[in-house]
Amino acid sequence: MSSAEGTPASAILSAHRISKSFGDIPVLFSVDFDVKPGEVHAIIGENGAGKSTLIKILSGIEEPTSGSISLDGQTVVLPPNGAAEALGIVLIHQEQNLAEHLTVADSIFLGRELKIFGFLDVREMRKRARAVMETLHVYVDPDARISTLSVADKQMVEIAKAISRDARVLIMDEPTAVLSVGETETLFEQIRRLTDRGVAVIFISHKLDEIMQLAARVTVLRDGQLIATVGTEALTPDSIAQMMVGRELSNLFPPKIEPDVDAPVVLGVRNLVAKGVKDISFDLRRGEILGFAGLIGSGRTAVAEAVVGLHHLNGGEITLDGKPVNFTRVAQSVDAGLAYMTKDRKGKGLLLNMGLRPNLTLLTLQKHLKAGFLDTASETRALERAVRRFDIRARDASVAVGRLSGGNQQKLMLGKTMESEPDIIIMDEPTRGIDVGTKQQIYHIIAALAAEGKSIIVISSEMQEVIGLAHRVVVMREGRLAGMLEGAEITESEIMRYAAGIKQSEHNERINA
Amino acid sequence: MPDAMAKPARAFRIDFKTAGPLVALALLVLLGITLNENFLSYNNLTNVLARSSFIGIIAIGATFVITSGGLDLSVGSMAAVIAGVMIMVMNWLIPSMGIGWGVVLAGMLAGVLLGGVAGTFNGLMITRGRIEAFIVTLGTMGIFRSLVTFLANGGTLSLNFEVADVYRPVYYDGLLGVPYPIIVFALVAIGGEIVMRRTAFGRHCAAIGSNEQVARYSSINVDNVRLLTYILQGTLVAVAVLLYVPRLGSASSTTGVLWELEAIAGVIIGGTTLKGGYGRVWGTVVGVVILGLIGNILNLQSLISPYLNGAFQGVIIILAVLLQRGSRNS
Amino acid sequence: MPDAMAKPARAFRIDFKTAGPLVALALLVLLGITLNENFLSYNNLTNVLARSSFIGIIAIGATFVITSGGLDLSVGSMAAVIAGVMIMVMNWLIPSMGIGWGVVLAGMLAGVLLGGVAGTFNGLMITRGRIEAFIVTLGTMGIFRSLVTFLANGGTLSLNFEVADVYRPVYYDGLLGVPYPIIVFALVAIGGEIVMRRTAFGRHCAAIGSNEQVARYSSINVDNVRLLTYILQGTLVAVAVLLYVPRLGSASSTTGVLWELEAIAGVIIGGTTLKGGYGRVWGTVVGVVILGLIGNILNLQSLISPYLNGAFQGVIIILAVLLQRGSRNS
Amino acid sequence: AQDKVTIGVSVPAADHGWTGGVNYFAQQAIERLGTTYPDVEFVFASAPDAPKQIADIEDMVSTRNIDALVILPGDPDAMTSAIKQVKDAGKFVTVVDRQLSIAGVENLYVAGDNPGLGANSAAYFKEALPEGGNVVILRGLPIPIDQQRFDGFMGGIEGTQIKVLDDEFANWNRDDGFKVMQDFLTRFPDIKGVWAQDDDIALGAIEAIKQAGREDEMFIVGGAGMQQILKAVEAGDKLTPIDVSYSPAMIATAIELTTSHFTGGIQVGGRYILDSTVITQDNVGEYLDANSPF
Ligand SMILES: Nc1ncnc2c1ncn2[C@@H]1O[C@H](COP(=O)(O)OP(=O)(O)OP(=O)(O)O)[C@@H](O)[C@H]1O
Ligand SMILES: Nc1ncnc2c1ncn2[C@@H]1O[C@H](COP(=O)(O)OP(=O)(O)OP(=O)(O)O)[C@@H](O)[C@H]1O
Ligand SMILES: [Mg+2]
Ligand SMILES: [Mg+2]
Repeated sequence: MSSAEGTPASAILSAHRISKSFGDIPVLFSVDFDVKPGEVHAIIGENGAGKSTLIKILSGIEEPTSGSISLDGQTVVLPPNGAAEALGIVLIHQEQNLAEHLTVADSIFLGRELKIFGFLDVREMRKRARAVMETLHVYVDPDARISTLSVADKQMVEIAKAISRDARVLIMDEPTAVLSVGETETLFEQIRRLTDRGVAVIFISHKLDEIMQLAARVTVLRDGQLIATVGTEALTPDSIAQMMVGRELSNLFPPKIEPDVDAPVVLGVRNLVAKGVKDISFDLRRGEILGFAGLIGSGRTAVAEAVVGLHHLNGGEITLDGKPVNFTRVAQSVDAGLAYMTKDRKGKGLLLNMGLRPNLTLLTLQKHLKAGFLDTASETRALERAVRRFDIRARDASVAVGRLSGGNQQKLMLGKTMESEPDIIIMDEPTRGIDVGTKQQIYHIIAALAAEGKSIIVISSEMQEVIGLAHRVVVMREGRLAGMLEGAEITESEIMRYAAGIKQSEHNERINA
Repeated sequence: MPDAMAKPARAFRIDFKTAGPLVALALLVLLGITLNENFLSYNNLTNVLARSSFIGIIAIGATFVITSGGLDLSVGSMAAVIAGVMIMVMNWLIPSMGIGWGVVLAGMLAGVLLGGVAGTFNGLMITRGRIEAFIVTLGTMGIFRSLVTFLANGGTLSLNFEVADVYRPVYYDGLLGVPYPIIVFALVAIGGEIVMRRTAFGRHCAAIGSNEQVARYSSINVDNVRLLTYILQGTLVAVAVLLYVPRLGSASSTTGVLWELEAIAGVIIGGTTLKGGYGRVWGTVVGVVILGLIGNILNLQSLISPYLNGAFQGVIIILAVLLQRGSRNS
Repeated sequence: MPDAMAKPARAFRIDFKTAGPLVALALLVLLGITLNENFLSYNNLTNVLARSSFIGIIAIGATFVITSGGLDLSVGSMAAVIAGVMIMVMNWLIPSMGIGWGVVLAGMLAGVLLGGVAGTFNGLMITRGRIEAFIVTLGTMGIFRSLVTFLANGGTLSLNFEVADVYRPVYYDGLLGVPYPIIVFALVAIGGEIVMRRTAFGRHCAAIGSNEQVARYSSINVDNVRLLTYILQGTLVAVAVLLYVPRLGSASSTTGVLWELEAIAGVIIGGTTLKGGYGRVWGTVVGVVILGLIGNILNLQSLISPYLNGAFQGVIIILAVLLQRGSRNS
Repeated sequence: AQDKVTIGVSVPAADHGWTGGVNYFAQQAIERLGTTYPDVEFVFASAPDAPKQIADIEDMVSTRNIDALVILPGDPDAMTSAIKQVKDAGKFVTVVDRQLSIAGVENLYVAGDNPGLGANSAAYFKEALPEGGNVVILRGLPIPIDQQRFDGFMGGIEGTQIKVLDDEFANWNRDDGFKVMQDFLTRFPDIKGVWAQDDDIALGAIEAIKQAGREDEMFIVGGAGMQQILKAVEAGDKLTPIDVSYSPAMIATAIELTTSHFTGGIQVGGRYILDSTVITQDNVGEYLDANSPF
């Protein structure tokens, strides 16, 4: 069934009949895999298929239960805890792995600091950190603390950290999940530069077009089984999707049902000023899906967080169903029927040390009280519903959420937000790390919600998502509204033009007037 | 194959973590039995439990504070100042109210109020003032301790003898042969366990201790929940003092010294995480009883030089926790 | 544009956080000057600094332990046991080596070795035994304390007076008018600051304290770094004791009681995060000096009842940290 | 001799009943003498441990310009050299209660008699238990004073039929006195006498004995002359037949003597040993003081 046709002689790193179980749960079954110098080899598969587990094994982070790894044709036992970096195997984890207290430069050189006479060469590290970041077109201060960066900037730091190492094999687990088109493009440039130098790259992504664009070969995993390893030229996104999900995937996006022309404005934002937001105005109508596009750091998250009361407003006005509101706590906005789903699932979304149930109901515990006490049975029912609705795959409900696959964490977070049954939902990167099959489901859920009369804001760096889902699109740039697109205007090039500041819009003034 | 191999290990680990403190407790009881035949006597056991009740009740409060990522170093001094004020209030009310339960109840009320106020003060400094809990409660620890020394003029505040006679039964008597302190301890423990497991407040404490940001984004009013844990702690300190005062009828600058350390130790031995995010009240109860038994066992034997009591205590504490870690490495 | 807006706010916050302890220190000095004209005298200042040096040196070790997410409660007891053993070693060597520097140096060596061993023991229990640092060091706190009581047979271990005369200058003399304890304190502080800021070890401590997993994945040997922090702590306790013994010439079961609290307080007042991830040695020095000055200032006046010293201390500690938080909420 | 005299008074912090008494009596004396002699200024400090106490006296010398120091050293061995420095700086030094580790440092020594406290208590045990019997001992903290008292007691009962079942530390603290006594009562069915070494401990132990209902089986001897115990002695309580004085008021005596060195024009010096007297129902009147917090 497997067709690993790579010639082992030329492979740098290869895996033979790798199996892995966590406790009594098998996750990988006898998987073969290899990567050659100068090649990009992509791994795709549904959430929980075992992609992250496989590459953790390939980088020594996890030990295989059985099977072997060879490096340069030599069978090796990889050292644990990232020590395989010394062998040239560098991994970018799916979940961001940065120490929040450290600075950007500290993080990039962590574990292999530059020294002169035994002391840290701080200046040189800062210089090189800035240089690597510049090759990625990211201009953050090397002395900025990680805790002050946006999620996307953190991801770029991770990438900078990885490409600045002397990698022979560079493994990237969904590096583009929170990146927008521009950043992704820069990343790809760097990857091509590395492969030209003979670096082998293993690349995981749920964005099939990226795979088509970048990879020479693709390995498909399903439920821990190796389905196939094939050359990209023989594939189309549809055929990959079919291999992954095991069924035909037509119509990723449901048809758009336009909201009534006279649908009332449920959320109105006028001249909002807050941390990261300079001045923005927009309306959201009942039954509408409003897309938010923009480059990373353009302030989309900041707008959402200000609206729901996570940040203090420095100016402007927000109306809900025409009535002015000023939320100072999230609880108030949730009570008013407005829910926000963060994109930072690890830092702000989920309690990684707790099980599925407490995570799902954390936002809505009030609903599960019986005579003032928590009704576990009711929570369990809620979990069962959410598992069915969002196809959450977990070994059992008691497993710590931190051990779920990335996509399943994301689905759980979706479930958590939807538990509050909001009328207005702001979703920040709703399909971050979610496989195409489930993505389709989620898009249908979103469309169905809109059809029911709910209103949805989708903040997304995935252009296709915004284009495929939204009735109207707000493009942000540097904390301001750069453009407002509607109907046929919603195209990739148009969005890019506004996002990059090539085109300015009068919409802002128009709305303000 | 992997399944068959993995299963027992997992079951083993979970059992161990949960049962760890219980195993340590059982071993201590066995040791006690071998050392002295009176160890299991009704009198000895009620003695140990009754005198563990102060620390126990305080430690249950500390379980909430620690679970939500906080710390309260001031509980010992707070206990002293509450005891002192209670005694002063009762002595002062005698002329107007006469000897009797009225005075005692008034004193109790004053104690509980003061505990709530002291806890509120700690909580507000921490949540509104945004100062580290360690610093705030280190500060109030000094402040409360000074206060009681000042009130007692460096000596001892003694409860009027006749009122003390009225109040005494609260420590020494009981229901159906179970001393009141044990009953109160048990009630607080059961209540605490229910609040921790079965209320939104308990869930919120764990959430905040686990990740404050996530809690905030999940519409939890982080500051209020935090504040509440400190108020609860203060109130429970007061409850402990209500049982403490009738025992000896006095308070001085030495009352409650190092209780904070003992309470925190009980909490941690019981399996609650010092950095927050996970807490269990029943574990705390076991932890506190373990600490109480260590002292009791030391007094029941003559083998260990009393100079080495502290060493024995230290070794047992480490061992008790080691048992919980038993299979971590495997 | 965004930078222009963001910058002033950020710069402001950082300034406050950095300068906080310094501002508190300056205010205390002002208070001292107004209270007593001798406050700024050379004698008074060297007195205060010299006696802050024990806690200071220990606190510098604690800065590393806390930065990497650990805690060491045993330092006070460890100091007592090191002092006791040093004294015993020196007394015991007199018959064979005679009175002189030889004996003193041998005693010092023994002290430093013991400090290293004690630190290693703590570190191994924590890293290899996987027991919470709080529990391990609470345990060893009791063990060390008992040990010194046992060695002293419940009394005091006193250094032979003639040897003490040889050793005394180590505390009371100095170079160019600066007492040795201050010199050693300064050297340890400068060394500590460099290690923290300018070596991989310091960086790794912060990384581990901030996120152990990340550190591990960055191929940092987390256990070894942790272990090293405890060894460093033990060694620095020994260094502090080398200066302590010539001052007091004796050790007993009360030596070093509550030093751990004072050291931790100094560290936190200095701006290091109790939960780890960020530490600064110079801050610790300021924090310890603040604590030293509080005691000194209390002695400069007769207004505050000595019973309220602790309250004054508590208030100042809270205020010192409040200053750092100044603009957090804005 | 001088126009203005400053006397420093340094005592251990009020960390148990007896030191609490010391603090109280010191401040009483300072207040009284301060009004009597306007030319004498007092500087008072109390310290929880030896380094702090040394710091206090250093500060007194360098910032308060004291002429004399009255000190009750918490840990005399640790403080000897620091006190010697004060003496070397030309100050008049009065040491209270605890002997320094080298002789001749102090100008004046005012002391209680720790071994005597143990020996006097032992004498009473011999008298009360002529046929011998089982006793238990509740000690203070493991520090030298405790050892001196303990040795004094053990020496006193040597050669008698009195059998010490066990001794444990009760840390000069009521709560620990209560706990330790509870456990002794659990452990030993036959106890004739309890020596508690300190009245704070005794008060805790008494509650435990009463709780066990065994107050008729035994008697308890404390020490230091705490008012609450003295009242019981006065009332003829069988449980507390006597007490042994070890009055914290000795600090007041020392302050008075030191002050009179400067104001009375008389040279004061030498050793004043205040006996540890046995306080019985007959002489208890001399020791009762309604105002004392101790
Ligand atoms: N440390 C762990 N303990 C227990 N189970 C684990 C652990 N890590 C992963 N798993 C389980 O292994 C399975 C595969 O997870 P993995 O993270 O490899 O999936 P993935 O293919 O990367 O999915 P995604 O696309 O969602 O990231 C999942 O069911 C997950 O719950
Ligand atoms: N906690 C913070 N502290 C300081 N600056 C912040 C913080 N959060 C966001 N910012 C800044 O505010 C601006 C807007 O960030 P935000 O994350 O809202 O952008 P975004 O467009 O939502 O990003 P993305 O495209 O990644 O979703 C950025 O310049 C960012 O660096
Ligand atoms: Mg994954
Ligand atoms: Mg014994």
